[in-house]
Amino acid sequence: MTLLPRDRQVRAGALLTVLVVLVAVLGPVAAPYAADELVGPAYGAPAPGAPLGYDYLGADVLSRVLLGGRSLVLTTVCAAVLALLAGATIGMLAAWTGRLADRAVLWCADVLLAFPHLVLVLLAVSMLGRSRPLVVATVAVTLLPGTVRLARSLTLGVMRQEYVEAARLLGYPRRRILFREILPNVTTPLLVHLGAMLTWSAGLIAAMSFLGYGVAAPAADWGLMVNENHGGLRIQPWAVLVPVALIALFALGVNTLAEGLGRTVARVEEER
Amino acid sequence: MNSQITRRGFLGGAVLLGGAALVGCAPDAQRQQAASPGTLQDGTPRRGGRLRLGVVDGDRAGTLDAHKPLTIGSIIRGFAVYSKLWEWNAEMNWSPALAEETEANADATTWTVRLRQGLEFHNGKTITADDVIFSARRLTDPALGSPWAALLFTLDRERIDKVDERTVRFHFKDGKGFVPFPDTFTNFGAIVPVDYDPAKPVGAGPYKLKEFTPGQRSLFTRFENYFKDGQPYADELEIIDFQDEASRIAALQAGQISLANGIGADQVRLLQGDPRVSVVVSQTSNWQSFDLNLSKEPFRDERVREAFRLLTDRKELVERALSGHGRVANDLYSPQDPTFDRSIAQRPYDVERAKALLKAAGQENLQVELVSGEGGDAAALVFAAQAKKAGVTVTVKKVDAATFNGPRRLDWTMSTGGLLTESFLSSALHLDAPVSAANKTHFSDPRFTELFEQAITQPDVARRAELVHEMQRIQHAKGGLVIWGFNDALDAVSTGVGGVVPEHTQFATWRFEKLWVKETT
Amino acid sequence: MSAHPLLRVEGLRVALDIGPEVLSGVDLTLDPGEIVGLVGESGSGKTTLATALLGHARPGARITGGTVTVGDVEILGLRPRELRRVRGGLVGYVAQDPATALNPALRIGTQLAEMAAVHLRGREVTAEVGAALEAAGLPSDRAFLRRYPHQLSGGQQQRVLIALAFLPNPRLVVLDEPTTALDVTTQARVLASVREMCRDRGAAAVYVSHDLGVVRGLADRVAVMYAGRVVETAPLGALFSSVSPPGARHPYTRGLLAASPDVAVRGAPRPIPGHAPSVTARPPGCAFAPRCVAADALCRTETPGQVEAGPGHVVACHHPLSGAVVPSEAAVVQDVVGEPLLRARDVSFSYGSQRVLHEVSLDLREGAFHALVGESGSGKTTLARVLSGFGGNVTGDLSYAGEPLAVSGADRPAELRRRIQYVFQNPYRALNPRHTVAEILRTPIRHLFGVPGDEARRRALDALGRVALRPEIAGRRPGELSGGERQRVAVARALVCEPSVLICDEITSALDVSVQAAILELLTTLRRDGLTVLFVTHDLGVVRAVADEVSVMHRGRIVEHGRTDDVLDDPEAPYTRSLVTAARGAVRQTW
Amino acid sequence: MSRPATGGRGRWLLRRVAYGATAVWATSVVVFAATQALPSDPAMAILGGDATPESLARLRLDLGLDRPLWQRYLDWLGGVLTGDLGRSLDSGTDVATLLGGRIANSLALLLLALSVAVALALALGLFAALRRGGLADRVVTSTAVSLQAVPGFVVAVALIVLLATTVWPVLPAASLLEPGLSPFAQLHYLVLPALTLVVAETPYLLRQVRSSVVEALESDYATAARLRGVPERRVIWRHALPNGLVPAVQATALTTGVLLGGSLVVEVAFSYPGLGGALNAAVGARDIPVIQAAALLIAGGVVVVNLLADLVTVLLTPRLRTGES
Repeated sequence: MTLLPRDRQVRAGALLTVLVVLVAVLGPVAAPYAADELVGPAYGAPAPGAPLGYDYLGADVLSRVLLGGRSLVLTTVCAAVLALLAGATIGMLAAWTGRLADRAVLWCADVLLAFPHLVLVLLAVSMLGRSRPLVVATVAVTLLPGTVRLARSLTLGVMRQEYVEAARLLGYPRRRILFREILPNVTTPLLVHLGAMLTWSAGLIAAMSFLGYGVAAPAADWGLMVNENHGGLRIQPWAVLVPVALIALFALGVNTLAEGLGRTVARVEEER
Repeated sequence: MNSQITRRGFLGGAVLLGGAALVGCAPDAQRQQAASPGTLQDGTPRRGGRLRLGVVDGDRAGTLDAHKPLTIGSIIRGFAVYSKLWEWNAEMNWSPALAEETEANADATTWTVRLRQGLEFHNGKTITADDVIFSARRLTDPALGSPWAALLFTLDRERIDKVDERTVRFHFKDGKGFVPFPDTFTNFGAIVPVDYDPAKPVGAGPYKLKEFTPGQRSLFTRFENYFKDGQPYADELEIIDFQDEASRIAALQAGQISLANGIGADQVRLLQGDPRVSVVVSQTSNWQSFDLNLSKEPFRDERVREAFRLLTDRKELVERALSGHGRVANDLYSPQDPTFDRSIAQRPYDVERAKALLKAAGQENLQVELVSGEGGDAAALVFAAQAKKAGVTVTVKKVDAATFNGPRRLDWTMSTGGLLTESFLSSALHLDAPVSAANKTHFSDPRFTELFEQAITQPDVARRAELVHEMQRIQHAKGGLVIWGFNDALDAVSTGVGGVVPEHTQFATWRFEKLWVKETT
Repeated sequence: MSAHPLLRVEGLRVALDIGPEVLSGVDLTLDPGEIVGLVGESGSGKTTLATALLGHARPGARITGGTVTVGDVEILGLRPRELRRVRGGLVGYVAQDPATALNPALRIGTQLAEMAAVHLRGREVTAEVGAALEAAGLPSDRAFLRRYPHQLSGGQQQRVLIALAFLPNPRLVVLDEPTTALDVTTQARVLASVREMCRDRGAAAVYVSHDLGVVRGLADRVAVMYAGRVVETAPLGALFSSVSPPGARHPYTRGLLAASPDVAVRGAPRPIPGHAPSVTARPPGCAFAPRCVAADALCRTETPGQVEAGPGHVVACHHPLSGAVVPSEAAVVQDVVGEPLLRARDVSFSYGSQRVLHEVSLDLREGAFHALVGESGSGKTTLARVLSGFGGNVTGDLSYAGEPLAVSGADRPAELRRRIQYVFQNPYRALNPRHTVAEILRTPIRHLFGVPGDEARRRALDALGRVALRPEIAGRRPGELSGGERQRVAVARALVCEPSVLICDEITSALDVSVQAAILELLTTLRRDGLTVLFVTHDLGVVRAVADEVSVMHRGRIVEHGRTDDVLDDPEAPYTRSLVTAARGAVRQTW
Repeated sequence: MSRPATGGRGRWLLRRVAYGATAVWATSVVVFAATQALPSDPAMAILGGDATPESLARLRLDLGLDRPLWQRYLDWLGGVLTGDLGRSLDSGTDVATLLGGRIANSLALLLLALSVAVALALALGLFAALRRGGLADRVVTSTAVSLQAVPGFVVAVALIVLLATTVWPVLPAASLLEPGLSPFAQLHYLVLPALTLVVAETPYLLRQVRSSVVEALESDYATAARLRGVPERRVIWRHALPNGLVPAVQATALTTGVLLGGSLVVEVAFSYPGLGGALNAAVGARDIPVIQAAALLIAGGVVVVNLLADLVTVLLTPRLRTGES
């Protein structure tokens, strides 16, 4: 079953995602300077050898862009994957256990949902300081309630399916039912959800960076670049716009890809 | 003032110091003019209109309490509402304000101050000696809990004598002398009436408070009986809080505010091309430093300290962290003080010697964490890049203001620092004197202590200069402060406002009595 | 057939946007007042044809050719405004699923008023609406009009749709399987209403159905569809006649007839081999050729044209059958003498506070093929699930071979869990779509018998053989199988457990008749090998065809039980009688 | 969402409100715990590094930092319940006074942005849904997807440059609201922040509206209505829209939650005196009573909005409104 080349949207999304990820992964090899090397005038305009100019301290923007993707993409992906793993586990177990545990989990998710993402971020970062693991954890926590709810409802849906009843009737061990019968049937929609989460995760990290709650200097990071240079947006726009554009393209690509895949999968399932 | 105010000052001013273009190192006077072509010839002041000053006050909402202003915004509002016995002149030395005469005795153990005649508060009440005594006692009242009381720790608040209706005499604890009394009393020594209520603040400043919305804005009207004749000029003054520098600059360009104090150096370039705004550059002795903690390794070793000073490329720091709007410094503060020793040679930038010293100290491949408070991270990052060249790995850890000045503030091994311009003695009182309130470097030297004890009771400038010179040599050789530069105060002013003149302080836009609104606006 | 037919469809073609044709040139005519039954299995294109009669194709498909003329109106050439007048006004439409075809957000009265506003300008609306409702067998008071669709039963919803369709007195009404979702008794009453309304209002009707039995009770003429074409059109009498040849001429029609169980006649339904091709995979030539006994090379290359086979009887076949219809062989009737293997005594069951089983007792004798029949909500599935060990809120006693049997499967010894196997109604949901057939079969073998992998594989293949599936299927996933194949896999999964009792819950209700026949044949074979079968169904025809014994359920109680022929020929309980009458009535009315 | 059970509407509403109340209570615990866990001594954060030990000790006493945690929580909760939010540590003003104006400002901004966004999303979503698959639909949808990926502050800066400072300066760059006046009396200050929020939130809403309207338009009952000759206009307005809008209500509720917190970026970018900015500043200043009040207000607001959305959904859905029959 080759899904990829058929859907135009999937193709476009995949292309964008792959492009940005390539920049992020291969960028460090191509970067002319180190991340903390100050080689030009502060907020220096684009010049030969520095096509994107210099940042607020005089580091080469191109180098920092090339070096800073790995960290952002990794942070974004880690946060989304963490949210997926934790949320799916909690949601599935809640649905499986049912009764009190299920209601408690739902209630917790509702409470967590009551905090807008940035408010959670604000509280968490002020409590625990700026660090990459914390950014990952915070973003993951903000994405958690939605994932838990999705995983829970998907699991409930699958549990109502008769093959699960059949497995129970035959007396299969619980673990087998959960992992072999249910899990494979909730993975596809959860993976589509992962795409959406990657988008939110990237957007949230961009907003956190703007407010100064992102990754700490001097690491090269697209989000951090946004924070460092946003004061100079009108002086040396490249130092902000290029990382912002890359974050946005990454979000866009992943989102397009995920939605396209979701549609394709839905269509394939329907055709069955 | 102390390091917190300094930090706040930067929040208002240099927080967003980033880099601008490397503007070669032009002579000071030339730079000063180049930046502000329009503001120097303003014509005759006229009355009327509303001044609008935008401040970035960090995260603070601020208060109006005369003796407890905690943020730059509150201090600026204090400049509008309150007058003090003395004020800072353009050279950052004290000169009489409400005081008509100030007299210290020979060993500075008593200070006698006489008020001008016919002074009035906003509510029409005459200012008397009782008000001065009340104000001094209130500032130092432990029950008020003003952080600024610490600087006046030696003032004997039980012995403030009323000589007559207009004259007050101050004494100090244990009969000791205290030379920097006006220096330490001027900033926060607002004179308020004995029935002062901070909820309805009354002072003798150029403007009366009309409304105050914390964290948002405050509105003032002209005080007609201000002690300086004919001043202030504008009918109203509005001080507006911004949370974001870019937003403040945009508001200035859009004509929503007419003044922005202490703008980020990186914003200058943006404003230079704008005919509606000019930037007033004031060369100050506000300094910037890296503070090395002498109580911790590796800085217990003098060689390591010397190495750190040598590997600091001050010129580059000024260019990058201050966008060129400043001067290099020689690890010593208060160059404006008449007692400053100008004969101490500028410490060079010498990576090779730094390396050699580190090697001798057995500290090759040294790793240090540099904690930066808000506004200090640009300098810290530039320094980290410089240290790398000498084989030192500096990890910059940026923490928020509350953490930076929190309970661990004296524990940082290395941290960013700095202070606004103050006299030598009052700076030392903050930092490295034996009684200092925030000795981040844990500097302590018996000879230095001895000299300080003498200097603080020596009102005679020439004799005090000798003592200070020796103290400065000790600081220069053994101290923990790597003072790398003095930053300019940058104020952005709409062409519609007159009276903003460059000086050697950060007060150019705070002297509200002198500012006026031009007809065109 | 008159010279001035009401409806004339010629060369109608509908294709999917992605290419394949759903209808490949359909011809059909209808006289005024005539009711034509349009019969076909899933995927034959019958619903597509039904909506095309109103000039509509579902999203993703479009009408690509041909004409549809009603009276003197050529529907396919109309402009949108004219088309709107025709739809509803000239041609009425009753959709398949009443639960989704009524707007859930609008009151019944509103939807009727809307219809009246669109088509009955200036007429006495209230009276017309009242008349239509009453004709459809519904109340017409205000309280009823103020109801929302979800407040009505399925039968009432369908009647509302029928009232809506007949309200503007259209000359033609298209009914798309309007009774599929309904119970036998309700279905009979709705059909009677439809027939009456057509007669009273002089409307012709196209009645789409997959069920020959239903059409038989209603239509004047029958058109049989297969793979996007009408393969045979014949007057009702001609088609169903088994005594006077020629009867049905197309091999597919004959296959369909032979596969349909009949409540009146005991005979084993005969399956048609293979299964209907999907829209995207229709073979060239005659689409039925791959399943046809009479097919030759010509059939596989050339599409047959329409051949006149009698008065009003047209068949599209290269080799129309002409011999007498071979009657289906009488099924083996066994008088079961075995001891009760599985017994239920005074079993009650509740969902929350609602009791759905009331002290039911049932004996399932060893070796019996026992049918449990009832309408939806009668509790038949609940009883089957209780016996199978689904547990829940059960009181009463169960026993197996004389030994007490726990209510919950989890409390039963593994041996007993294995011996009683349950097959689910819906083959699409009963198999894990992520597992291959081999995995589906091997897992219970390994779990129950702990045999090594090779042995498990051997047994799985063996089970596939027993349900007449090719071994290649083992590597596929359920999504790649047809419905019939899936249900066979589900049965195979039960068989690998080596059960004594097989409990089948409506396992053929989701399948086409030709496939149903095959599954029934399979069950009959298994039963012959000694398996005891409890077969839950709502279809009395199926009961007659395969069961030795029958228990009739109604409202949570067993109202009658006994030998199949006894019960069906001479029902005692009033409810059984109404059930049998409804089932027979549908078949017999026109004769 | 739970469905009104046979027990009746009143009981469902009561249960739903009680559930919401427990959620708000839980948020109060979370907020309180979070503020207590903030590093650094609040007293020191307020007075600065040079404060004397005596003044620090005095402030700690004032703040009640010497008392057990649970007691402080109960005191605070009691205060909240009686409408006393405490005093700001930073400015000494009553928190309710401090935040009062900002709440109004935030609500005004929210209402304005939301009403424009919802109207726009409805119009464009419907437009795209009616032309589904066509060029117009693709343009609208892909524009929405792309806009969704642009961070809010970039939109803010772009709008400032476009409409306030450089290109076509017609609107104020900073929203310096007159404190005494109603925000609606100074609409020109609300335009740019609201526009930023609209640009940020419309795409999501629009796509929700589009997909649910498409679903309704392609539903069986819409098809059935068409086949009964009901004019397309009526199919759209009477049949498809009422059903298609129900999911949009939930989406709007979700957006409101995002706006409540997400306006933070906008408030900072435009110096708009709102709740989010106050929270941001209070966190920086460790002004605990303000943090607690602002965070609780925001979280409580989200809970209330969700409750309202559930209520509206029930009212719009006859099946839920009338209960099972």
